[in-house]
Amino acid sequence: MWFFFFLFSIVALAGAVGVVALRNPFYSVLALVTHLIALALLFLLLEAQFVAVAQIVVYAGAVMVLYVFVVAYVGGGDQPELLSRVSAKQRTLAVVFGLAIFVELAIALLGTALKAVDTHGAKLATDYGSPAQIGDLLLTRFLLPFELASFLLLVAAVGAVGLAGRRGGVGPDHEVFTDTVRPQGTGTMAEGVGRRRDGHP
Amino acid sequence: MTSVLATAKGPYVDWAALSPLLALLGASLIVLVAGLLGARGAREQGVPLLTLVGFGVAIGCTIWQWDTQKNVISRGMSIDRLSLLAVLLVSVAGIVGTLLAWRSRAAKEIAHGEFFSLLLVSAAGMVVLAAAENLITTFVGLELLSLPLYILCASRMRSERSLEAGLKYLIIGSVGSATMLYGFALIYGATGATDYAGIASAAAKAGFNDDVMFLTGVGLSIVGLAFKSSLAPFHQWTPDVYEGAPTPVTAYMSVATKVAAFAATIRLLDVALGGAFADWKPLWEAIAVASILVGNVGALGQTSLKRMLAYSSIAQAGYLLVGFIVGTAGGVEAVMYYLAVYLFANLAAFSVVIARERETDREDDIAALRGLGTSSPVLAGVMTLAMLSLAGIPATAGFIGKFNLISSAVDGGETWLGIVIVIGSMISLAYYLPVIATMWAGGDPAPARSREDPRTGLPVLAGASPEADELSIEEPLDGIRAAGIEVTVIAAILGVATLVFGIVPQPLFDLVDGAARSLGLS
Amino acid sequence: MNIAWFLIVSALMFCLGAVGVLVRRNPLVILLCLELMLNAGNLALLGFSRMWGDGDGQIFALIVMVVAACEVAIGLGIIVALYRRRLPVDVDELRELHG
Amino acid sequence: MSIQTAAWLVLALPLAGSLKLALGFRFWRGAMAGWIGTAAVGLAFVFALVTLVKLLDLPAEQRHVASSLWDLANVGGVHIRLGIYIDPLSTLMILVVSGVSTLIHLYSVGYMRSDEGYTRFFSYLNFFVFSMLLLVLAGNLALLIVGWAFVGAASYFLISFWYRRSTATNAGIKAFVINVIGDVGLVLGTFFIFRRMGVLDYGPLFHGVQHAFDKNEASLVAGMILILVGAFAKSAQIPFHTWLPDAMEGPTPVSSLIHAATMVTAGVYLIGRLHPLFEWAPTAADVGAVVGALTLLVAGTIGLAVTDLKRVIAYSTMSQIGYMIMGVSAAAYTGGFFHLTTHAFFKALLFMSAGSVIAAMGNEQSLDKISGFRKAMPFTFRCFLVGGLALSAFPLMSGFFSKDDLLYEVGQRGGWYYGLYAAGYIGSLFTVIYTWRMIFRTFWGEPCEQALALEHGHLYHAPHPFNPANGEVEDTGVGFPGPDHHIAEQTWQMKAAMSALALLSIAGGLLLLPFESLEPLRKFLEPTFADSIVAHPKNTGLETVGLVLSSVIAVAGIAFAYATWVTNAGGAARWQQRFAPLHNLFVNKWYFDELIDLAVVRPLAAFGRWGRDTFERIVVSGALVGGTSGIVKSGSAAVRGLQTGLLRGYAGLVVGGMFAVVLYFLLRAA
Amino acid sequence: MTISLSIVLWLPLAAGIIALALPGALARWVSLLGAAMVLAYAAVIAIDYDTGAGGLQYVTDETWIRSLGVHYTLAVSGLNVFLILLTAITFFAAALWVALKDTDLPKPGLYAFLMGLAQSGVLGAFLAQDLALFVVFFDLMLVPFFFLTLVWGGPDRGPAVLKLFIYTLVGSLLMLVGAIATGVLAKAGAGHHVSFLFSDLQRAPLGKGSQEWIFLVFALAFLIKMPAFPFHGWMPDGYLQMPIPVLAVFSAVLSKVAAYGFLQVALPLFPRGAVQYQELLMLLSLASILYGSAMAFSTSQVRLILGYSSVAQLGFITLGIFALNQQGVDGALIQAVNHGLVAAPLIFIVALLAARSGGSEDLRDMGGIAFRAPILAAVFLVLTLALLAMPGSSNFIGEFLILLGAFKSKLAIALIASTGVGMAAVYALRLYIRSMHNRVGPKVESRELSRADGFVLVPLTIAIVAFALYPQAALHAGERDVRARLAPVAAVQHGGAADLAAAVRRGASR
Repeated sequence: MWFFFFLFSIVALAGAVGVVALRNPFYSVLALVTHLIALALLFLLLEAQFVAVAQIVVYAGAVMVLYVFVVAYVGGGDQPELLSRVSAKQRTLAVVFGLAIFVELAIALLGTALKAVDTHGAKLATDYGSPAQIGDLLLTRFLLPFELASFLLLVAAVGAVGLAGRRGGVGPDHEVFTDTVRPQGTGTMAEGVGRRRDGHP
Repeated sequence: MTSVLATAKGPYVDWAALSPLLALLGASLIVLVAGLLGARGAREQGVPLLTLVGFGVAIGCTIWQWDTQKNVISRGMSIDRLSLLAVLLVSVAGIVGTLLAWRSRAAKEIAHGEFFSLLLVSAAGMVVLAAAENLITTFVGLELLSLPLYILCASRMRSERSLEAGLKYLIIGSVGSATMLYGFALIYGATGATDYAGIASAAAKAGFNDDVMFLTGVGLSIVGLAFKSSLAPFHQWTPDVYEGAPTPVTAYMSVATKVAAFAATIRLLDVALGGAFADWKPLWEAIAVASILVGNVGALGQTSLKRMLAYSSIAQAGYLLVGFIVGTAGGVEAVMYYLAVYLFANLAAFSVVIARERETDREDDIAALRGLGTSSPVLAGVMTLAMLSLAGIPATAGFIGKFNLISSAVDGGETWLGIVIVIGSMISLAYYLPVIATMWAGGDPAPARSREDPRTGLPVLAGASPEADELSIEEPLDGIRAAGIEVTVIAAILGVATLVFGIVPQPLFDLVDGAARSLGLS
Repeated sequence: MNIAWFLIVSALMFCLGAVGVLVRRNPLVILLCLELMLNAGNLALLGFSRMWGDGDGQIFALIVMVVAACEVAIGLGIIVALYRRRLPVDVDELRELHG
Repeated sequence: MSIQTAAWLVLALPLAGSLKLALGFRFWRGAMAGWIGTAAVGLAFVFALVTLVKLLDLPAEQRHVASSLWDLANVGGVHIRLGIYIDPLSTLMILVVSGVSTLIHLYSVGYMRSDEGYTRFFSYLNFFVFSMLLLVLAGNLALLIVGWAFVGAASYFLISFWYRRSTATNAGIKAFVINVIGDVGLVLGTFFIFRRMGVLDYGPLFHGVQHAFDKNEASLVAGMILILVGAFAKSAQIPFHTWLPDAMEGPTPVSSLIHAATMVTAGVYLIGRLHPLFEWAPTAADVGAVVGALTLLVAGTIGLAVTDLKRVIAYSTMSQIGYMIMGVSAAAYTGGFFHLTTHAFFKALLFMSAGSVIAAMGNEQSLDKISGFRKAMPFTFRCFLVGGLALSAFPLMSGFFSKDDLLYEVGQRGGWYYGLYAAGYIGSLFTVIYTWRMIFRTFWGEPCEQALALEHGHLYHAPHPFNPANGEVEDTGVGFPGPDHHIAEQTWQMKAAMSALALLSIAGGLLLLPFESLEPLRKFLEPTFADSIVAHPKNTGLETVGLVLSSVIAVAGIAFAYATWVTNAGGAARWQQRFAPLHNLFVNKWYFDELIDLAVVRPLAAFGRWGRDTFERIVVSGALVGGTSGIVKSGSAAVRGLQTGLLRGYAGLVVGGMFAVVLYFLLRAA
Repeated sequence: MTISLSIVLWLPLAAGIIALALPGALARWVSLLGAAMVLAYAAVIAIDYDTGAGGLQYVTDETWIRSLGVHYTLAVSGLNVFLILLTAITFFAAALWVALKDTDLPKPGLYAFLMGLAQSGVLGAFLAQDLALFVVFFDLMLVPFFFLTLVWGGPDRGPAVLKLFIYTLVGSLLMLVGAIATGVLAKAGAGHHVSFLFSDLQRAPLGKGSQEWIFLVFALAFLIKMPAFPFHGWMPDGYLQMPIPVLAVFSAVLSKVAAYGFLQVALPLFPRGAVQYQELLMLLSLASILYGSAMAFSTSQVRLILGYSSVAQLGFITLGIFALNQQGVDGALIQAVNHGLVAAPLIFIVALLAARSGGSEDLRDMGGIAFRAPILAAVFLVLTLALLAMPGSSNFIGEFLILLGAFKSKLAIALIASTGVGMAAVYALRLYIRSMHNRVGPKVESRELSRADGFVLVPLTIAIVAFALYPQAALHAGERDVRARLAPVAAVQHGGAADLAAAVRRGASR
């Protein structure tokens, strides 16, 4: 038990660190995947089987695939020098912030008067974390969030399509890809007379 | 989905009470489908019409349900005067937004169906947020509000600014939501309940109102809420997003989001976390003061009207907080009252901005208003009224609103907050009045839109390049150079409303009366 | 296994995510960091859910997953759009709007 | 007709005349205007006589009549009536004022004939007479102040009558401002009295004062001294006298009417009018007496040195009024007002004669240029002679009796009043000398070219009109002395007026001869001063000494003057060298103008400049406005500086804010 | 006789709205007609007002905002009856000026509308018997002046008008808080509901602490509006940029609203504050008198001379008010009317002088204008003498009473203040002589009044003279109400323990 906890959590944290630290976004994605899997296992330790499964399937599976595609399409945005161009000052500042907040949260979590925090948790019902229980809750007490979540997905779909998909509303009279393939910084007479696109010569 | 529910041993669902929300959600679906219609005319005229109908129905249902006060779907939401007011205001904002977006370029680029259905969904999200009686519902509502707005902000995909705004909003917004989520988690952890009533009772029972974890949770949630209502120091996304987003979207969200966020704030803190009143009050006071100062000070000397209005909206949010901080029923009513007033003035201002964006090529620069007093007195008059109202000058609704806020502050023993409001208003004069001055002080009016690149004065190949299109933020593709009748009309209506409610304010008072009824405030 | 441990881990994750948002310039990676923060929330939720032994936390977590997914989708959409407009995929370069 | 009606008519007629001329200035042009004005004042004089008769009808103890039309203000215990107060004193004054005015109007009809502003002149002149009559008839302090200010205004109008002359306008401002200072003093003094007594009407005031205040009580003294300030300012007493010499910028009839005969004596009237109050505050009265004495000496010395014909007379006026102020302050009421009356006659006469001379000189007034007019202007010469004799108290002339009676009454008080008595006689020596210096230098000696021209029968005209005071060429049109001049020899109106006054100057003494039974004026004024609490023990010896002394002084003085300015030329120069410093002091008028300039004018101007150039800019605009807006602006800069557009920066602020909020709650919880 | 104050209050605005819809010339005449009707109505009120009875008459009492306890309550009292007449007169003169002289005024409809709004605002401020309503009108009346200056103002009006408006509104906004605090803290209404009615508020005086800070807030607002030293920063810019008729109204009437505010609001509602800060206010007014006068004779800009002179004059008025005794306040009240009557025509004179000295408003370019313009000279002279409070003018009565009042309460201050009278003589005469007299200026060509000028100026001058002959009219009207307003102060002064409310009732019943 202990062992598993530490194993999984260390992997998860390592993954998190990887996400933050690795320069190539592609690796960051992979780091996140490992992190997510480890996290799912931690969920299991918390008896949340359904959530854990959902985590792996939905997240580490579907979402990350989407990620990989986009990264592949957009390309390795973070060239090494980019990261380094985040000045050391900024980085240290950020880390200090992070630590400070961590300390605060730690105080909050450990300093609570709540005894239960230091226990293994309450006595559990037999079907705790089972799909049955989840489903029941979703269709009764949390029907509303559940239904609304579906709308969230709808929104996401519409948004993704609208933004990344076809160039909306322009209509057939306007060929879509002319300007995406056209090399940067051509097209206006402004540029013809030697202005860059930001308008400054 | 109704069939599903029918079979499941679902909870009792009070359809009537839910009707406003359902109207919005349903409309969003219908609009989305309608957007797929082939005929361009159907797309570009029918869809907005349907949207208007949707909002209209929502308003109708609200009026129908005006006096209900109940929790629906197992304490998921509370349909009461507060949430119904929110529905009303949001829907009005939605209608205005729709009219302003009718012929906007943004709607065309992302396709009308998508645009307007997202508008409706976000409205639904606001309603949920305002009505939520449960942390989970609250969170969902928040996202349901935010996600569509992220998209809408970016919906002018040809414009770098629009996309930048969208991305900034998305990232910072998600940080906010994540923070809020963590806060909710802690609250849930400390009380073991997700529904407001449960939280309140648990906290009271366990005497947790000064527990570290509980309070930290409260703190993080406050950060999230403050973020959504763009309060300092969590305001920084506001100016950029407001400036970058398509103006109709800016107009819509500048008011609607506030309505929802404030309703949610009031409900969460007064109902669920009311026990910790003494703890969170000073914090909110600090935030209020900071917002009033930052907002007013930041708006000084801005040349972009949208940016100026963004900062001013930060300040206005600060004013609104005062009414909520004092924690009296009167205060809450004052907040709702001021929201209504703010809605009129702000939307009026934005519609004038849009009109000028379409008529001149000065975009939303203040120079676009030069000589407006001569060239089109109606718009100038509306803008004047809007500015005066925002500044809180008598005979405009804004004055009554401030009056109301201040008197609630004094009544709650927080006179100093009233003075802060006034100091803020003093500063605000320094950026509201110049707008009026540019309109009326004569000078050669801003030139009408031409197809020339304002940066070079050279003609641009129409539509040949995104740069060229960027020059015409709000130009309808079909080359209409006019503000559009609907914009002028709605502007006029809003201006008149600002004036009328400044002279005959009692109706608004009757409207917001009892907004705090279900919050258990004195 | 005390719940507190899980909570500490979640806190660490949360902070890591925050730091990531602060130090990375690639919006893609920033989105990943946001995932981290949300997941931290999830872990905490499940921990508490376990602690109280009721399902609310799990439902919440599920919902959060959905939300996270949606955010990712939209974020990626915007990023793609940016890329198509040949704008640099780097948040430090997106400074058209300021002041 | 009742006495009140008569009195009101006296008041109303000049006002009517003034308005008629002012409103009808388009119709009443030329001589007509002059006659209207003269008629108005003449009628006023007639009604003044009626008033006198009516008053004499009344039994002695009832010879004080009050009458009022309506309330100007009656609020918060302040009750100001538009009311008049008729008693022997005021009657005497209205007689003198309206009488002399009539003659001077007559004189002006001729003298001003060719002035473009003829109508305006008479309108002003009538307005002045109205104001003066209002002053003397006023029934309460408030109305007195009104009249007081009106005469000031009128004198200002007339001093700067030739308003194209900067010298004239400056003199006007000076006169007006000093008069306003006087008014303020008067008002404040009134407050001191009103605060205690709560009334402004004379009757209650005079009767109540002894109950309201202790004798010589500080606040009463303060009030009376402030009132004295008013008197000094109006009567050109030190140190408020500097305006009077400059006032000579006005046309000569004005000088003779306002700045010799009537207005400047208002101070004397005031002190006499308020004598119950002054007697109840002896300290204040003594202050008045001493200042009067000083003035008569100082003015006398200056008169010895100045070379401007009119200014010599002006200083003599100052010093003569010094006598009167000293007199009335020392309770020498009859003497005071006797001298006031006679002085009005002969001083007006002197001015008229001087005016005639100046006209002959073409507006040139400097004694250094004038000489030898004896043959050229015989009539003027005679009149001047009469006036001079009267002024220098030559035996049996009116001035002789009046000045003598004045000093005698002062002497009667005994004690330190002998000091004043002596001063009076020293002063009269100066008087004689400067008077005859003036006469000899004007009429004796080699005839100047103007005189010669006149002897050949034609009046001198300057080739192009210029202002002799500063030599600048006249800005022609309205508001400058007309091109033509008129002299008594050629203008019957002037002649008539002057002869009348000459007779009065000679015979005026009959009003009060130094013999028990022959004192009609004293009898007449008795009722007014009956309540005087100052004793005047009889002292025949003193009286005779006085008569002899003044006769001697007169004769000796004339002799000295003759020796110095006629027989041996350059005698004057020798004296000047011998007493060079004194002479400088006198020539520079004891440096009063310079002192006032240094003490008052410059500081105020400096304050104004400082306010305009420094305070406005630094404090009002800088600190108050700029400061606040500066703070706001810097705040704005800060906020916008933070708004870098750098997304990670925003995130940083959010995280920071988060940190702060959580920290706050941790502290709350702890 | 039934008089509805709502009519006189809204008539100007109504006329303005009608004019807004009409073409140029017509608009001018309509607004003139409106002003004339208001004048007639005001005259009727002034005549019909029963000075014997005093107190509030022709009361209109409606509830305006139930939820806030704000009433729409108008009434004529001895305090405002003559100020209303003054307002009507000056606005009529301004309208006449525009109708007869500024025939080429651009946007006449808008102008008429704004003037109408301004007049309604001012009248409202005078008539309001409800604190909130007073504040509303007090702020509202500024707005039209902002636009009037903005559209028709001088060449560099932009920054000036912003400064003016922000400056003055800063005061008003602070006042807003004060007013609200007064109403809410007092809870003076029936059943302890919030009510802003003066009558209610007087019955429930606030505690000492609140009275003091609220008093200060109100005082600041009024002092800025007057303007008083050292809050006159906006005055020079404002005076230099405003168009003539607007400036005439502004300097004649608006400052009086502030003075009236002291009487109507500050003294009766915050007597403790008034007593507490009496010295402060008196010293400030003293400073205004001296500083304003000194400035007035050191500037050569005619408009600024008048501006600073009104600083000084308003200083006198404030001095009288804070003498806190009958004479002082009576004097202040009548002086407010006097100064209004004098200031307006003098502003018009500025325009005439400029027209005769080659468009310059600088004394250095003037001189000798009286030459061919005897009537102008006479009118100007009367005004000048009235301005320097020549005894015999009604201004003198005013200053007499003011100084008397100050004299009774603070002798030293009164003595120093009286020097202001002398300084007034200096700057007033300097103005008159440097422009009308002396040698003819370089670009001066002397012309007589035009008939139009006469129509505007002569009646005003006659009014001044008439008022000088019978000032008692206004004094008598004001007396009773002044006493009533002073009653609370008196109660505080003599044994602050005295029950204010009782004192108020005594004052009212007296």
